[in-house]
Amino acid sequence: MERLMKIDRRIIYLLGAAIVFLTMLYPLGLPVAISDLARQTYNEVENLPDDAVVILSPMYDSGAMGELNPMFVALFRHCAERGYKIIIVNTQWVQGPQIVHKFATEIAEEYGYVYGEDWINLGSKPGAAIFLQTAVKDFWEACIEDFNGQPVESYPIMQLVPKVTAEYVDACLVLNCGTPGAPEWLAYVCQPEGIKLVIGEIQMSVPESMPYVQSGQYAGMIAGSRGCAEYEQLIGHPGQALKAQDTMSAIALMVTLFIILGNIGYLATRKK
Amino acid sequence: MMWFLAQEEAKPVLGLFVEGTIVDIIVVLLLGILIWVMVSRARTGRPIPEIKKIAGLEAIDEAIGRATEMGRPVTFIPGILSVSNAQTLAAFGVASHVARQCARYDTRLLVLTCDPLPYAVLEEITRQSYLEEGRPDAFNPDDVRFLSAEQFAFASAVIGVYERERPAANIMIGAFYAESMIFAETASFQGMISIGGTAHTHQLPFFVAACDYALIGEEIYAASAYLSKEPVLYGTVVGQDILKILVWIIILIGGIVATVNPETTFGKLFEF
Amino acid sequence: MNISTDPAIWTQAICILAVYTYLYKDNPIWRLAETVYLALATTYWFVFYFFTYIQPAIVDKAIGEGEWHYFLAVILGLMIFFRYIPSVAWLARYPMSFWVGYGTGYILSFEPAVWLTQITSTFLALNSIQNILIFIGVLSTLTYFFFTLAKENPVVGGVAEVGKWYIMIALGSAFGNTVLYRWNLFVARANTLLFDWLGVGQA
Amino acid sequence: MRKEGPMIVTVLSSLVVLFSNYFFLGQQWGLTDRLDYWFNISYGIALALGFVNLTIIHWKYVQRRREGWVYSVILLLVMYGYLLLGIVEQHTGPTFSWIYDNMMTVLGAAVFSLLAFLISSAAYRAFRIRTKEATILLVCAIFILLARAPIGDAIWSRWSYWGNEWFMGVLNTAGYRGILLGAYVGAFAVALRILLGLERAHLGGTGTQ
Repeated sequence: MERLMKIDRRIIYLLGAAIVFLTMLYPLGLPVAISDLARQTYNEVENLPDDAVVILSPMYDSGAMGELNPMFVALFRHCAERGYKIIIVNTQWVQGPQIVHKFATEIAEEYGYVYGEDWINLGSKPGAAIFLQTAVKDFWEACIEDFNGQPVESYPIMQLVPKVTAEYVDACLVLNCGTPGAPEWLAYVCQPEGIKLVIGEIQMSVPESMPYVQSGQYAGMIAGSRGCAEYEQLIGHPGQALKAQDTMSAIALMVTLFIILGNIGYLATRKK
Repeated sequence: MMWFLAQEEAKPVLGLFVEGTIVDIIVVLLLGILIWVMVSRARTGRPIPEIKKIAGLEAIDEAIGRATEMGRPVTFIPGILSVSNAQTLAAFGVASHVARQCARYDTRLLVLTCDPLPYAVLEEITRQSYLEEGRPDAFNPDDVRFLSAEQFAFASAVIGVYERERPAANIMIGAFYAESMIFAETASFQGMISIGGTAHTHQLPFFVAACDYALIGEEIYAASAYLSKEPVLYGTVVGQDILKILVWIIILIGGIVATVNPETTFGKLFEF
Repeated sequence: MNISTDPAIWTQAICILAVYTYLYKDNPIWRLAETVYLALATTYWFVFYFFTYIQPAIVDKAIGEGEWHYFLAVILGLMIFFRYIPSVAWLARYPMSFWVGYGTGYILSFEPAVWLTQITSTFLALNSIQNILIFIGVLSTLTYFFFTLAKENPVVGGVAEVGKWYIMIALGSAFGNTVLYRWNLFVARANTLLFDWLGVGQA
Repeated sequence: MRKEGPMIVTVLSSLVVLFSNYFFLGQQWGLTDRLDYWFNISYGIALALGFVNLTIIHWKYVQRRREGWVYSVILLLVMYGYLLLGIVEQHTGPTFSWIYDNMMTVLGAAVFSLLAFLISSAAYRAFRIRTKEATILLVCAIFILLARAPIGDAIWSRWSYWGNEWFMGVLNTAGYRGILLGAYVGAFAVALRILLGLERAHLGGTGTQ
């Protein structure tokens, strides 16, 4: 029993890595059931008007890209498929727009999206909450230049959005991994202006965001990698997140097993 | 409920406020007045509602007592953020109590910091506490340490201290991120008594599951106010508490009204 | 197996492996990787904002369009660097107090509305198990955080105890989700190692 | 002017914002329109503080030959080398972006994925059902863990339904809302302390670090 409590940590590490590699090479293909939340989120994006303008905000950096990149891809693809105009901009998370730029460029090409007309990457701006309020008052002045260093006024797509208000913007899709993030978009843009807010949340923070989903403040939420796998199925483009689900199953089993093992050892030694 | 109705009528008459901000202003004013009154009463020593004893605090004394019996040191970590964070300030309040207890029982206290500013403040707090307990000679400035400003380097350094100094009690109060898990795990594995407290809900599971006692969220502010009796902190916690009790009553009324009359517009009152 | 010949992929793989040496123990390779990351991230931040925001504000707006007031903002921002000159360090407090005060104003202007919506959406008709559970949960959790009411009082204490259960359930769910989140991040790195670098499963 | 001045600026600037957002007249005047840009630009400039701070801290380490100073030398070299490259090429330059794509983001992502391993061994070595609370927490954690991965449904077809709709959607929502309601009040209280001049921590941070 003592031994059950003293498995070397490196054995756990190796086992974990082995499980990940094996399930990636030999996937089981377990079905991923689609939750009501994913369906609701999909419908919120799907049912925007055909000429909708959406802001897609990658509020993350390299630390969270493993989970949020697939969400960005799924959302960008969904919007492109529906023919929405897509504006990429964030605040404070300086790496975000550069990380997503290559995915956006690839998918845009696939759908014949023209940069500056159908989509634009405005880059990252300092100021957090106050940048968001500035964007509500005067979007051009708040952003000054796009990702490539051209004045934002020079692009046709920006002519559609002088301000981030419900009149010009149909929805904000925010990929959230910390502060500032979706709660700031909610408080400073979406709730006061009455713009629909759909978020992509890292799995870790999904529980924290549930109260906002229940209250309707988040119209929809892609709930972590699992939620993204469901969303990928709904838009009919299985991607990275769906592939990862088998690995997640194996990992969930492994961690459960280890917790139980550790506690059996604990209970046994405690009784002595 | 009269004041809601009064405001509802006052808005068009006065024409003073932006639409939909009346209740927000009331909330801000109310909390402002509560805090102001409580803080000034606490400063002048007039009676205000008392903060009741928090169970985690007894655990702190118990842990220090155990360390004393075993003749091994106590470690204190104030999180990894700087002094502008409210959690770090709460940690200072607890630190002073811990330092006094350690001085009183002649137990060695190691304070480990990840930011230069809390380091400077904590050195002063510890020195002062030893002085007030009449043990200035027992204070060793080398026991308050600035280990590293980088998160993981700090984590490694703390583990190093745990392994070399073999403390018997480990107290962690403040703003923690991923390192919380590493500390709690090592402390538990080495058989230390640990007490963890943070307002970061994403780190709380680790403290609850791996520490012997956890201070949950707001409890760290209350603990600090209770221990330090610092009027600003004390008054604020009491002021907040009164507002929370009011919210509790309003939610109860809201639920009852909604049950009795599902068509009610009670909730709409809060949108003015 | 079809190992990549792309130097970019090799660089990525080396970086990843260097970081994972930490799992064996704290070692110089890991510290080197951590140091390089910190240095690059700090510099990238600086360079990116400079070219996409600061420079356009100064060159295009202030000088180009003659909007002189932008200079005031620039000077205000630069004042923070006075903190490195002890004799005038106090001047650095001015921009700091502007940012803090300004941010405070915004918090008090916009956050209460979000908070109030959280309150009003708890005004649930108690006609379904879900609603009743949410209603009880919110009230009891809130009770747990009352610090001026004695938990020795059986009513307050009892309700707070229920609240504690809710908090534990919430934290348990946070833990379960966090485990999967962390492993997801590893899966993304494993993708790079396995498929991009080693080319496993490719012709 | 050293203590009162900043205090006055703090209180005034928050009052201006409150006036502009709450009062009809304030909104009409648009006092904050220009101040917003000032905030964004000055704040953007001050973000260079991190860069300068790091330089100073590590320069001191090198001077004092503090333990691990070699890493400080490397840090400074990489920082200034990359800066030089950035100045020459700008942020869209090919080499600058190459380093960004293939080193920086990869290192960042790898560092955070380390936690996958650490969390698993922590779960095994430290998570004990030593208290009633910890027991509830662990049972819920395992239930949610299996509900969020497809394996739960493979074991019992209703697992993810109960996990997502009931545990996450009802019990967890209620618990987190309770925590959130309190946390918001806490945030307002800190803001009000600043507004009332009771909180000065943000003004203490002067002088070299």
